[in-house]
Amino acid sequence: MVRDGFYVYGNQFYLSRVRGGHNYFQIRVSDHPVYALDEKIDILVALDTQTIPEHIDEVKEGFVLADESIVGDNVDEKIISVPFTEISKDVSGKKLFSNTVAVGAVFGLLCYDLATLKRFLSETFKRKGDEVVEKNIKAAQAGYDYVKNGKFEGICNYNLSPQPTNRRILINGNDSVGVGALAAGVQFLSAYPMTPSTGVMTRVAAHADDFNAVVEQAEDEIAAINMAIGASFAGVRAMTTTSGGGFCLMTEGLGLAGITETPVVIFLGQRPGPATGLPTMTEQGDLNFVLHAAQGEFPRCVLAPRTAKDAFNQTIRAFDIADKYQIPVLILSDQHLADGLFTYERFDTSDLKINRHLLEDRFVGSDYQRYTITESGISPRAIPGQNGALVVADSDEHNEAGHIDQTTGNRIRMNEKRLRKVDGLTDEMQMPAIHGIDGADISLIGWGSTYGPLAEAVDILNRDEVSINLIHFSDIYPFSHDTVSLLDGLNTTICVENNATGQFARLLRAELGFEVSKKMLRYDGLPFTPQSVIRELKGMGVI
Amino acid sequence: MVRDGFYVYGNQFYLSRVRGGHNYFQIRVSDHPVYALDEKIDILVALDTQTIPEHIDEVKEGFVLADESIVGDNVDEKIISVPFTEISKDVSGKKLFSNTVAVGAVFGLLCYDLATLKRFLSETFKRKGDEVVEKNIKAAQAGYDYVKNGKFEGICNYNLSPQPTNRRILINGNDSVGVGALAAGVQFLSAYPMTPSTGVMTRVAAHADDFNAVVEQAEDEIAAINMAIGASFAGVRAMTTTSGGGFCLMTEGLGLAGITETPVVIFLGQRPGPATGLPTMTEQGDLNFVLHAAQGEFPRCVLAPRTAKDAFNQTIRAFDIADKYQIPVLILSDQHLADGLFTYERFDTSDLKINRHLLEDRFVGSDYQRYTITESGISPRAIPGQNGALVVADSDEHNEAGHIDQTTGNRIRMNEKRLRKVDGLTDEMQMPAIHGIDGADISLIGWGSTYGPLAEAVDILNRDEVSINLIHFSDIYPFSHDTVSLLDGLNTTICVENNATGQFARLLRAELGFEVSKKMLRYDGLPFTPQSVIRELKGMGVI
Amino acid sequence: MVTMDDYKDGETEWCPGCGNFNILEAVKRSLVGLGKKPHEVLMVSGIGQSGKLPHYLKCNTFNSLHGRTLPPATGAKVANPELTVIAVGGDGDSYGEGGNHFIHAIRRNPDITLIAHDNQIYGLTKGQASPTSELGMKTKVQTHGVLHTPFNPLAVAISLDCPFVARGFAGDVEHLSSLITQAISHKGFSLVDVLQPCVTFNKLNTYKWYRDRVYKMEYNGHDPANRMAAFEKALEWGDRIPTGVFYKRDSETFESKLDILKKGPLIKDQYDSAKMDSVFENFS
Amino acid sequence: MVTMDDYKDGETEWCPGCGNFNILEAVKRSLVGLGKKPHEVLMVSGIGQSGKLPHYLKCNTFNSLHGRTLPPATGAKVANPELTVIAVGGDGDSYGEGGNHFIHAIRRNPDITLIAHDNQIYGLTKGQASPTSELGMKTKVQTHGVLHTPFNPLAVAISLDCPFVARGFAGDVEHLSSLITQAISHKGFSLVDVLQPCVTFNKLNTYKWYRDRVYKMEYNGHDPANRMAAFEKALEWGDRIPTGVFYKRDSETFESKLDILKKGPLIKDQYDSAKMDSVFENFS
Ligand SMILES: Cc1ncc(C[n+]2csc(CCOP(=O)(O)OP(=O)(O)O)c2C)c(N)n1
Ligand SMILES: Cc1ncc(C[n+]2csc(CCOP(=O)(O)OP(=O)(O)O)c2C)c(N)n1
Ligand code: SF4
Ligand code: SF4
Ligand SMILES: [Mg+2]
Ligand SMILES: [Mg+2]
Repeated sequence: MVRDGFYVYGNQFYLSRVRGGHNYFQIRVSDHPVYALDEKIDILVALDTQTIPEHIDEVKEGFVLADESIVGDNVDEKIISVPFTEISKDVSGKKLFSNTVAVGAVFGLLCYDLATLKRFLSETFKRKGDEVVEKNIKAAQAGYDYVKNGKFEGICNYNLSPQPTNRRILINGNDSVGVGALAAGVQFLSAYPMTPSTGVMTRVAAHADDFNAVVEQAEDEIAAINMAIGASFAGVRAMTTTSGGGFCLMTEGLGLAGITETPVVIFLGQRPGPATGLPTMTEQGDLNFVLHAAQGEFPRCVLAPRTAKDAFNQTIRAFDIADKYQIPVLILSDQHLADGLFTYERFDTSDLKINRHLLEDRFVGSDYQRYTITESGISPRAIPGQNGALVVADSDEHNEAGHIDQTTGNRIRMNEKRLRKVDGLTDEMQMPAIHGIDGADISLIGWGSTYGPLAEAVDILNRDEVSINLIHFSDIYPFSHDTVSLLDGLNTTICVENNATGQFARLLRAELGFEVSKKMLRYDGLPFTPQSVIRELKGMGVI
Repeated sequence: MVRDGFYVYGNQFYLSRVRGGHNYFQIRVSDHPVYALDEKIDILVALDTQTIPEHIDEVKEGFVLADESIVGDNVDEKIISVPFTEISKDVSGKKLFSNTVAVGAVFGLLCYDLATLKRFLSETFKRKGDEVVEKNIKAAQAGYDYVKNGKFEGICNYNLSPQPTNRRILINGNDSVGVGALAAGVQFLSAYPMTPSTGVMTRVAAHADDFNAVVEQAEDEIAAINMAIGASFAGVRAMTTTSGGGFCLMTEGLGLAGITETPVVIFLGQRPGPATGLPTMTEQGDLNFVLHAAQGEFPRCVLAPRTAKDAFNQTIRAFDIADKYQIPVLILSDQHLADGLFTYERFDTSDLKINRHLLEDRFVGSDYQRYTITESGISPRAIPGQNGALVVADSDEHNEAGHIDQTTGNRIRMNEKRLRKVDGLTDEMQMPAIHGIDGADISLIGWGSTYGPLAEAVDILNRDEVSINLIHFSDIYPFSHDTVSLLDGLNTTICVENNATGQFARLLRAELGFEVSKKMLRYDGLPFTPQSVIRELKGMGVI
Repeated sequence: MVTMDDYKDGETEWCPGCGNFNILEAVKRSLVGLGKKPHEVLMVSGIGQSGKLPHYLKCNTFNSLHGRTLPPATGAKVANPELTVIAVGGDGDSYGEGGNHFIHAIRRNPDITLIAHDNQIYGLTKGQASPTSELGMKTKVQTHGVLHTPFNPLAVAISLDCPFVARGFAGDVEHLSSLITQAISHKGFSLVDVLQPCVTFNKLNTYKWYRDRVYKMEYNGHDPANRMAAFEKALEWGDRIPTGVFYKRDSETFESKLDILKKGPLIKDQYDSAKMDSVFENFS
Repeated sequence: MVTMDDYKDGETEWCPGCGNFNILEAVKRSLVGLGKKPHEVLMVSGIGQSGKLPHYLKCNTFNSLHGRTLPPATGAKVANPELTVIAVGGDGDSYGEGGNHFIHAIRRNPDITLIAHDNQIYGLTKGQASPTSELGMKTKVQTHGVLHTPFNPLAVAISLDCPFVARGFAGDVEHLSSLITQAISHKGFSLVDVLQPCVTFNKLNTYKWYRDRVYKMEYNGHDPANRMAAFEKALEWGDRIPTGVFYKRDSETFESKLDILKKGPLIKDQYDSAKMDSVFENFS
């Protein structure tokens, strides 16, 4: 449908198990860009017996498609019982194609041109041979016919007019980070698998050969970050990916990057904690942790992308900032964004250039000192052996040459040098996005992956003439200079977060002395939806 | 001298190397309790050539004792050149005893009764045989005589009158924590050595046999905390000790203790970071980190002892709080407190009782559920196998029985249950100590190991009629309920911290919305002294 | 008498056909066979498909972090040596994330049995290579196939003189259960590495693949007292894969070396503040 | 020509008589002997007395965290295989805190030499037991003496089929230097475990203690190509302690298995944003 010019947004809900359990995938199709799920379901395809009882109430004016065996005792006029399995067996002799039958049935219900689906099936199953393609197409057609032309004829009342395009992509948050990393010229990614971050590693791995990159699965997260630091020290752009539990093991390495001033990009896909928590669900519960992880004091940068496209852009920026300030940069995502599927025009990378912020050979000599004190705090960086130079880095406090130095005067100078980098970094930071009407009575404040549902909630409310807007942060740390004056100009503020304690509201207070009026917190492992936000606002009595 | 009724405070400065380098030890002797070093040196004993040039300016009205070879080119009337080595050779044939000669010389300079020293030497070297004892005593006597009766006769003008006591102890911060842990009934300590925390482990190890405790050196800090958690789960009081770098590796375990609600006490001796940093020096740079370490949200408690005695008491409390709320409790110390030697009356432990806050057998049955939802958030705790009960704990989100449960309703209930424990915990917290005059114009705000120097600075200034006092925190997180109203009643506030960014001042803002007027930060690896504080206050123009 | 019913518990979440079911069955049989009551047993597991096993049994359970089965198991065993402590983890758990604990637990030698569900893959995270994956096996991460020499848990354990080293196959519950029973009964650290087909992600090491190769050493004259022979056997992997007990020796356990435990379990100790006096002597 | 002077650097901070001086000397001689220029060499060290070694040489240095010598060394080697990468760490560094990396670096097999300063003690933290400390050795932490079976780095390395496994003695600089030279020259992961007297904290394993026991296997007919013989030799520890090359085999290094590196070092790659088009194809 993406190729037909529609905007699709999807997300999945799965359990921390490989098979079985009640897993589901929700998709929304629209002729304008959408970045959130709707709580109102138009078409529910039930593939297990739990689906109907659990979700039928969400189907307001739509239909439920289900195999006869799954319908069971459920009686509801919305239910369209289709013998998926039987049809599959009919056309192919196997049960295997019942999912394809179901998709065909959905197309039938949508009165949508089946040719699109057929094209898709041909491409997808090409690898598996003509027979498989053919059986899939047959199955889709049979499902389509059953709904469109059989006893449900006339039920389809959607009017979806395709506008074919080639430039449109359907991409999730994790893939966008991976693609962003490739666009930024990442050449070394070491990681240990961890839901919901693994997709970034596999995305980079899929293209590593074309991009002269190495993806290495480490024995643990300690090795993962330290390998990346070693690769970066030696001269390439390097990153690691993980979730909260793995990040715990990376914190010492984070400090190592801090004191050795080695650029490194760390992708952290949040999931509900503490500890193993809810591995496959979503939460924004690690903000405080990433801001303060590792002993001692050193500059870091935290970026929390809002959407897949933002994830792409922020990843490119993360590498640039890491190189420019020679610091660790954290990309803070979560399962909601990781698995969220977005539709866009193909990202424009035509005039992408990268600057490694490295010394040119002609400025590197045998007297090179890695930690020269400068006003900006940034010491010109050479790589080991470059032009005969020796590069000495140390996790102990060190002098300009990089050697251990425990004198107090040196300590003060080096500590201040490193911390001075925050000034430049702050100049670099972007202001929060403002969505909705100006000077609204109510401002939602959000960060990271909540952008989609919050922006849509604001749109819906603005259409209903509620005076509300959204102030949404993607640059989390440090804050841009002008943030306070923006915030001070707001009326009622409601900080909306996917956690139980309001970590971002606390950050605003800690960093800016800004106190939000109210907090809206969700911590059941699920993301906000526009409807849930509106409901909560009503519950709070603010609208 | 401690046995003679004096109060001694000492601290050491050493480099991260085993021999050589300019290491020194500073001692202060007084007839009233002292908890800080003085910048004014009365007697400087120089044992290496760097000592005189580096420290002679600190000797205001006192003397420098040094071997002839070390005096070198330094000319100053304060210098008393004593041939330590030669005297040693004279009396024993070896250079080995020159340090004892030096101590004898100090006693001579102090006109102090040599019998005390002789008694001490006899006891100390008893193990090594009579000959060693005798030679030491001879060396001390010779040093004493050289200064007291030789060409410097009459120079001694101190009047130190001993008041012998048996109940007085000389103890440093690390030993106090170790002794406190023993007093609290610790039975399992697993740790990996790390300066400046190792002393706690060795202190507990020294008495483990008497206290039925096991001290186990782990292969790494990950194992250290997880072993302690396992031991605690099985039913004993357990702790681990480390510094910032090791704590990095413990953060995932911290979250494990959080979600499994397993009590554990973590001792963290801070040193300057980031990473390896300055292993043998002091800083209060890990506050933010311990407050926010590990993914997700769960209650924890942070205590930062002020003095050795406070360290003893807070350690006992840490174990009680850990057991009562079934949470991890952090004792946040630093090198300054770890190595600081304090003089006290023997701590009173006569009516020490411990409460394990465990279920009695008669309440434990086969239907036992580890995570019963309660109003306080505290689930009655049994230990594995107790009275036939099964105890099931899980790092995943779990239900009341302890089994994996990923449903949203359960998540909300369990998350809220755990977080509810913060309420009770908050009731438990103690208010900051107030030292100095009431309603002062200026209030210093400090936390942890800075108490000694700050309190003395206030005393000195109060004597000079400066209107100043000290508000000093030992209970760091959560803050006691009434903290805000106390702080709001203050005039000019100056937050004094041993770090570069003012982490505690930020915490006051984040937690209480309280903004300090000014910050005084020291981050050269050395502790504050009363004099440095007064100097800074003058520099700031507030006094 | 303890029966299989004593160990029955809830619904399982593994894929149909997964080797884990057989391991679960083998563990139950062993515990029943040994007459252990559920409350006398503590299972410590990691995170992975294998880590869920204790939830499908009735017993004391500490479902720890990924890779961290052995440290809490050791702490618990020291605190209460009366518990029968069994650690279960995946190959990722035990040899990847937890590799350092594996080595050092063997050195420390607590009386714990480690059952490693060795499916040569990361199951729960959907199919990346594990430390024991075959050279060349392709996954979405290992796009050029596995490049690292597979970890050989048995050879490493023998090189560290681990007192009990065995390999079982999840396709042979009876044999596996007998190995687990021996491992639990043997004093000291015992390793049972279990070849466990993962029917969903490991399409290489299937039931058939294993069945075509495994054989039982006990019918082959292998002497488990012979360390060199055990080492040699441990290197055998290919057309023929030995199962059974590779190595066995008597040893003093960690707990038995801790003099303090001779007085009884730490958890039964009575606190006495009067002992503090002797401590303060050190500071005056 | 490279000379010893090229590798001279600042004041050292070790105790007089420490075995580390000899290791430093041996390393210098090897690098000079191999004609390596300081800027072609990258030394990655951990934290401990041993970790200071690179500071006393002139070369590229990454003085990492305690226990973390091998991961950054590996990352650097992959990024720039033209560097001669040497990791130096203590026994605590290499086998305790860093034990997991030790195992997996061997499996991964980058062309790195690990020199482990094995003084059987934690030096920098003032004398606790290390993984290789002798059973029974008392310290302030190990008040009842060491209870854990000493870690046997050579046996473990051989069990993992490490391509070059050697032991040297800091009391014999010439022999040690020859081992280090061979290790650096040998392709793949090379381990040189060095018996290093710590004159301050280890009063048991002194120069004399080692001297009375060490002998050179090369004069003893040991064949380093024979893995079983190597394993047997690795178990020998007591009145006689073998030094020399235990095991040696040809191997494909990690870098050589990474096809991408055939085009040259990653650091020399030219960035080209035009490649992005092919990526987006996957999403439309
Ligand atoms: C610190 C940490 N890193 C990564 C993960 C993610 N994770 C969960 S299970 C697993 C590996 C599973 O493989 P294995 O241990 O072999 O168990 P299996 O599922 O195959 O039984 C990983 C990487 C985690 N939970 N914690
Ligand atoms: C994560 C971490 N844990 C602990 C330490 C403290 N530490 C520094 S060196 C060292 C051990 C030193 O022993 P070894 O590695 O054998 O080196 P040696 O000094 O004997 O050469 C330890 C425990 C540390 N720096 N970092
Ligand atoms: S993914 Fe593999 S290991 Fe996990 S339950 Fe399924 S078959 Fe078993
Ligand atoms: S403590 Fe031991 S290892 Fe460290 S420098 Fe001194 S002798 Fe060498
Ligand atoms: Mg596995
Ligand atoms: Mg050592």
